[in-house]
Amino acid sequence: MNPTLLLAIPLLPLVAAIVAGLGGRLIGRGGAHTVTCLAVGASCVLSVMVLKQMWWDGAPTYDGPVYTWLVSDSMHMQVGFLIDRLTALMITVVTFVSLCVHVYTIGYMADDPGYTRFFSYISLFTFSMLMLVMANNFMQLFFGWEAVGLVSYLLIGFWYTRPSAIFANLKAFIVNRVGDFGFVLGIAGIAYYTYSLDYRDAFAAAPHIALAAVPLTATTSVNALALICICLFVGAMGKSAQVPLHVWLPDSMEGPTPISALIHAATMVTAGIFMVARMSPLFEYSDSALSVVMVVGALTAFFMGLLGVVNNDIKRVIAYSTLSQLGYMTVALGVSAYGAAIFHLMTHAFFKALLFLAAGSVIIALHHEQDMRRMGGLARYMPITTVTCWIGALALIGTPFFSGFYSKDAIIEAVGESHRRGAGFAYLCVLLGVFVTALYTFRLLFLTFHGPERFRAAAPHSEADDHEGAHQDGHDDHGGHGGDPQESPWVVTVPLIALAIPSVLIGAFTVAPVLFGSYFGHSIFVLPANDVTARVGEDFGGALSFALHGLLKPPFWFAAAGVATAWLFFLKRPELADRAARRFRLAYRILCEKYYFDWFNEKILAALTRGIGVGLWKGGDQGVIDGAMVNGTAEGIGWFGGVLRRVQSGYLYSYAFWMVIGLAALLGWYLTHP
Amino acid sequence: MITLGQLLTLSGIVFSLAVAGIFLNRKNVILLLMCVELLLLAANFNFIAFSRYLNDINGQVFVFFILTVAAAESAIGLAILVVLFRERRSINVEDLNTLKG
Amino acid sequence: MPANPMTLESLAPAIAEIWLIAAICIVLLVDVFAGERRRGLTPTLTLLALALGAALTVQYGEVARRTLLFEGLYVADELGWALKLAGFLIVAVALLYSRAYLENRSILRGEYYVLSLTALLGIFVLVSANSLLTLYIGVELLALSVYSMVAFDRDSGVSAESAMKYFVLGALASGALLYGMSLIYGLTGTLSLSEIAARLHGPANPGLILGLTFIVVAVAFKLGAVPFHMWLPDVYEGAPTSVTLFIGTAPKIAYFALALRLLAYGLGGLVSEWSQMLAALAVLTLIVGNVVAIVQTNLKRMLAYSTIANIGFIVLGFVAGTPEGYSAALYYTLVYVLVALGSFGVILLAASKGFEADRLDDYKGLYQRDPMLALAMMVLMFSTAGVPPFVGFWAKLRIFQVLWESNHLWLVVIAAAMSVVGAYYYLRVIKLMYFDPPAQALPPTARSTGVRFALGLNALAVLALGLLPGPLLDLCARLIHS
Amino acid sequence: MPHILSILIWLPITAGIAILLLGDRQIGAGRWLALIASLVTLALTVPLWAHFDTATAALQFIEKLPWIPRFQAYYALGIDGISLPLIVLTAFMTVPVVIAGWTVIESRPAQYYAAFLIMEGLMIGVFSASDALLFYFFWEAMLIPMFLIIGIWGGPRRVYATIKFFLYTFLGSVFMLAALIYMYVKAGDYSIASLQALPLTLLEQRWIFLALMLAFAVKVPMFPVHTWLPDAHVEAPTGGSVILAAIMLKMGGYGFLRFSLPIAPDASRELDLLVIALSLIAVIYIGFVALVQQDMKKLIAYSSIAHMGFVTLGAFVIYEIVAATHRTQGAGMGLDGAMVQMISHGLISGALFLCVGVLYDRVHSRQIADYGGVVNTMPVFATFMVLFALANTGLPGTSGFVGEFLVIIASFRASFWYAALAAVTLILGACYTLWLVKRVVFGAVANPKVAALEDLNPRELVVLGALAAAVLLVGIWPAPLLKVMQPTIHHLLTQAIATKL
Repeated sequence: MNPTLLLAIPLLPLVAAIVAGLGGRLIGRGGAHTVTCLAVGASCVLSVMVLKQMWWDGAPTYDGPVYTWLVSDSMHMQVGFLIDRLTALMITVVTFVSLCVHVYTIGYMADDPGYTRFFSYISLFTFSMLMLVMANNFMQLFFGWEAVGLVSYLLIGFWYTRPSAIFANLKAFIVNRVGDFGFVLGIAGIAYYTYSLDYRDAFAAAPHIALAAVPLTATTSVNALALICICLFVGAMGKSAQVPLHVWLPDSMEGPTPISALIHAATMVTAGIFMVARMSPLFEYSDSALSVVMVVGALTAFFMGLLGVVNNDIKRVIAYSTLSQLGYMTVALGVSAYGAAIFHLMTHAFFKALLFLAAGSVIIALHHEQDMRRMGGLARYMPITTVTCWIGALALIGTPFFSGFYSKDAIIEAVGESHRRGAGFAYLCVLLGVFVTALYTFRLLFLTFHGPERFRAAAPHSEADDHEGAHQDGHDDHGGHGGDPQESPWVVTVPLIALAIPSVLIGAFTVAPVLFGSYFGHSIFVLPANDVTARVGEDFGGALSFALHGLLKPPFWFAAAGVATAWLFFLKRPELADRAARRFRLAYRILCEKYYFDWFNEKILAALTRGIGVGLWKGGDQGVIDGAMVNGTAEGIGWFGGVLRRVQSGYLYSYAFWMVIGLAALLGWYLTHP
Repeated sequence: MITLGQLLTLSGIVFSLAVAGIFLNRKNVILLLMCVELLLLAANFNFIAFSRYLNDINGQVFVFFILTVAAAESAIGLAILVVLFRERRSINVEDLNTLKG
Repeated sequence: MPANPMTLESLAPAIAEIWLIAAICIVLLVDVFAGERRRGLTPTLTLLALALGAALTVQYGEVARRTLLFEGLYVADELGWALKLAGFLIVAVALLYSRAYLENRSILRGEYYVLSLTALLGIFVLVSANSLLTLYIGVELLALSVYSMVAFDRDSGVSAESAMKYFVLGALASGALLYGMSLIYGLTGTLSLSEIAARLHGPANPGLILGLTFIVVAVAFKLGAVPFHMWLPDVYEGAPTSVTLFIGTAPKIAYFALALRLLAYGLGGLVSEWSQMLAALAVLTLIVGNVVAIVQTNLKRMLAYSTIANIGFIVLGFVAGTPEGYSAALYYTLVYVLVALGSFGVILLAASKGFEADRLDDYKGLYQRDPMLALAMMVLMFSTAGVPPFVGFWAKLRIFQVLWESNHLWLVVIAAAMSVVGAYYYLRVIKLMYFDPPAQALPPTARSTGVRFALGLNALAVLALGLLPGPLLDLCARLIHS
Repeated sequence: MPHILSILIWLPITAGIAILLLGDRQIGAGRWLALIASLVTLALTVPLWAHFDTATAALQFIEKLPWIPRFQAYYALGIDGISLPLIVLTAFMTVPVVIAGWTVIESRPAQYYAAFLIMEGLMIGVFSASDALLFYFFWEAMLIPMFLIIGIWGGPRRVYATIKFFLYTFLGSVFMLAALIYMYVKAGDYSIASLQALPLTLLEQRWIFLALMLAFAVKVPMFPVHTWLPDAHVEAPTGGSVILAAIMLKMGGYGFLRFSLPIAPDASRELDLLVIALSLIAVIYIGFVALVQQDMKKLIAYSSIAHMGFVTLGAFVIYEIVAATHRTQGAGMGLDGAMVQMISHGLISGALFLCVGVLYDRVHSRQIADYGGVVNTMPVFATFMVLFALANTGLPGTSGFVGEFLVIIASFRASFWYAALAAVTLILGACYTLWLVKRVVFGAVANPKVAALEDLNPRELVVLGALAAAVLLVGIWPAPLLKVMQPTIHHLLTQAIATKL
């Protein structure tokens, strides 16, 4: 495979980003979006070529350095690429979604003053994400890891005058840093045991590491590989927003919608999933680590889904659905069904991006209204959006024949097959999760596109998470208010359609090779004992029959039940919903408060940190060190000086007296100590 | 026959008296000058005693020098005293305490 | 000792003293006859005399090797020769600095110069004394002249007071000196230092210790070591600044010589005893000097305490009890004198008619008023604080070195700590001059170009000797070993 | 090229004196002279780097003239892989300082420039002296200009700050001097090489180590002798803060590498836990303290302390690595990390202080509360500020990442907990730096003063641009930097883990 070609894939967006970023003033808006779109388009084409080469032409895995980053104490740290089928798939997804978002942005951000800046950011993001997935070593992985975090920080805070936005981006970065804290430790662990940062050496060494132990205290110690894997997974928890590090993702919806679609649904948040899959040769050797992964994923999948049911902000609902879907992927990783996870990652990328862009299109139509209680009945005005959104929804809830079905069903079955510690619990979670998913998804559909038209009514300002910023700042305000909502321009709808198609089909077409076939080959490593996917695949008879079977399996009925409930509560008899909310007041409250995570972080954790800071500063630095030690000494000496000074009384006889004292002292000493 | 020891003891006593006089006296500067003379006297006493005891004339020569210096010294002392009195209208030791600390 | 016949050639080594006596008489007479009309005459004449004296000393005074004169009462060696030259120079500079000040105080009288010359004579006698008798004469000659210089300003009460204190305490000290000398004389049977050195052997008996203690006390007093220092701050503050300058500089050389000749040379046999005594005194001196200096508000008094602190270092040099130590002490003394000349010179220049410029606050914002003066003062202060690239640093370094060589760990630690404490009040002076705005309107500083030039040279020397300390260090070592 | 080191030292000093003589009247000429002098000095470091032989650990560009024959002290210069980068850094950082003061220094500008140029010369002297006495000579002399800079051009509490700074450092240095003299007395000369070769008993090493450590710890500064730094930084003028943070602090680290480790290896091994503990305290304790600062400069000052913690950690973790793994493999990484961290911190903290200076020149306040929404009026500035802030949080791709990454990897070899505690800086660093950014840069325009701000002028743009380039270069391609240090670090490592007993 041609290295320069590979190099071009990430570098094109980078160059575009720099051009649009630094030269934005020169080339203007048109120039900015042309440059970036072309660049990303080109690297998308290239990625597809790479995918084709890997898949059909069966090109060998490419693993080579680009340049030596540094050599320290004979440890070589290089920047390099590892291109295998996993990577090929990822870069294709990334560049494709990114391209759609670029195009979509042209319309969405049409009259935003930060237009060129925005394009520069998203291209930069594409670059970072590509560096992340193409890395062949941990250093570069970490670079991409942090770089995407940086861009998401910049993009969440894109409308930097909104207090909520700059709060959200700070939160996002710091929470991610908590993850990176673990991640960097994991990397250090790898470096310790292999004295190299290349995947190759790390994977080769995995079985040996699994035998080593890291002493934690004088007496206790833990399995080295488990420790390393869990550390790495902590990083993944941060990026892929797993409980309890999920808190940043809902707030990240402060960013412009394209970002929510690109970064916080399709690509960046899946970095963690990708990373774990990429590290499968490591994780495979540590059951305990995988159990942790699985349980965390299961918790996220179910409980984050529930939050979607009570939230009224259309984007946040989708965000919670993203959380829960990420949970599904994580569970899959936990049961060694890496393929299924990546497969779901891919399908999810399409339909979730679709849903976000659809939501965005709604939001534009309603002049940046995001509260679903002020929507409804939009189906009449924006058909394309409605249809595409329906497609996305159906895919999301895993309706047979839709792409989402294949990936999700595979995961559920894989969990069912697994015997790893905690698998039972995980199975329960994912199963109930299906119901919840259907519930909130169709709640969203019904509230937004069907039922009475509530968007003309004056906005009731009551909800807690109803952020003010959206209305205050005028600079992303599209057209005048009032009048019927209209379908969005083609730059918006085209990407919707472009995403809708794969949302329907991609699953059916790729399930056979990607999931049960040999697509991933060696790029994903599963110990035979753990190979649940294979067991699921035993009775696999092609996509069609798989889907038909799906109709008979519990997940489908759970989903159907969810849809029915949604229909009953939110379309047929909305008052039931309120009554339920009143009936289960406590539960409802907890859900509205998002399990009090934010409350804990802001009221307890942040306050505590600040308290410690002030304590150490005032008490430690100013009190003890400066006050007592430094200035204390100075004052002590001054005081002493004052005392000695008084001895110099000015009286002749006292002077003489002191002389005599001195004389006597010397005499006394020397005559008594001969 | 008076022994060296007795002579030295005497001079010691005189010396101590002089020193005591200097830091016990809180009244009059003149007394201080006297004490100084006494001090020198004690030293002279030693020198003479030793010179006699060692049969070495240098000691006594030294005494002559001391006497001369003592004269000069008291002259200067009195001069300073006069200046002091002109300024302060007092030769009270207690009043010599504007410079301190 | 063999009574060598006294010839003119044999008197050559004493040329400095002889010339000085002659000069004193001349100046005295001239001053009497010049009277009030030709006030400028005496100072010029004195400076001339000093220059000529220096020239003669260089020409004839140098001796190839250590030679005794006057029945062994007087020793001529390279050390004495060098110190005398230094004496000429220092006194000349001091008088040069003082002139404007004396004029402003209308005490520019011939006696002043005569007295300074007699004091110098006393210094010379001390420097080349080889007998207890000569030592005593030198001490008194110097002391008596200085007493009267302190009281020189007849219209100032504080001067008189300080003079009286100095006089009485000084008398007490010389009494102790004599008493100690008498005991040493009695127990060794000789007045000649060389003889004493020769006869002091074996274990020291209590009598010797007794005498030694008295002598140490006297020396300590002259140097101004705690607790025998108390005259020093009062005198420095009370005396006219020009006198403070004088007693702050030239006599230090003499007292260094006193300590060297009497303790290190004459009583060298008792080194273990007196070095212990000096160690105790040195510690006290360092602590008291530095700590009390911090709380002073009067610059002259602060410098007095800083002098005490520096004396502490000089004494530490003797504590080492080795030739290295003595040369370190000598180096320190010379460096100290150089810096003291400069710093009191600055005060003299800052002062003017009816304005003593001796309060620290008088130096607020000196930089705005007179950059050159402020710069010079800063250099001198940093030097005494012992900060490179100024010469004061090497002086301290040298002392540390000899202390290490003689394994005095704790003295090093204390000295180090105290030099940090000391740095504080030197910095405070710089802070006043550079960081504070000028206080109320103060009279302008003296504009006498010549003096400023001299002061500039003085400060420059502090820097130059700091950058290239080698030569002076070697000189000191050579002098001690001669 | 002969005498290049001497030229590097004395050229700026001479220029400074010349400016002093020109005086405030011809300050126009003085300014240009200062700029040219600093640029020439910087240019001279290019051949220095080019002709530097990266194959050997031996001293290079050696100069040796007799200085004080009595003490066997020589005017001896020579550099190796750990002095070279620091010298280049010094020359590089002085230029921005000169430019930064261009218009904002009204009072006594001549002395201002003179002070900085003289200081540059002295600092280069510190890094290139191969004779301990000469080293100390420069080391102490440097206090004088800094003392004046803070005291004359500083803020309201400048007197307290500058005297505190002087006495703190003086206290440390005096004991270092005592230690040096002690070793001189034993070794017979002051050349660093012979001090390093001097055999010492464990007891001697302990005392010497502590004496040296006092001096270096104050400079670094390490907890608990760090409290002079925030005051000094807050009060110092921008240029002063830059030099202080960018170079003076490095002297502490340099001292540890040049003196402590090779001279007292056994004591270092024995007392390494002390240093490591203090370093980790610096990272965490100071991180918390930085979080709650209200004054931008103070915040950056505290973050400097935290970052310098990595230097000492990296330098001393080597002993724990050897103890834990019984191999030296990976220990060099700690030293590498320490060195890179020094360079990168020099660039980043300098840049951040310059950023604060840019704001201060316009608003005359350093209080975070007086700002907010700066990005609205100063987009270009905001870009730089955010970049340097992110570099300060150790973002990969910036220089800030390299050192911390290496040190963390190295300390993991010693103990999981060292690495874990050190890595806390990822979180705390992000917290205090980005919170600062949030409050100052982002948000709606907070007050009329901010609304009236105008963006960077070309001068500031050049300065910050150059620094940004450097930060990114070191971050993206640190290989050359490490290549220069490699042999020296290796040699140092062998010295440090060898025993003198």
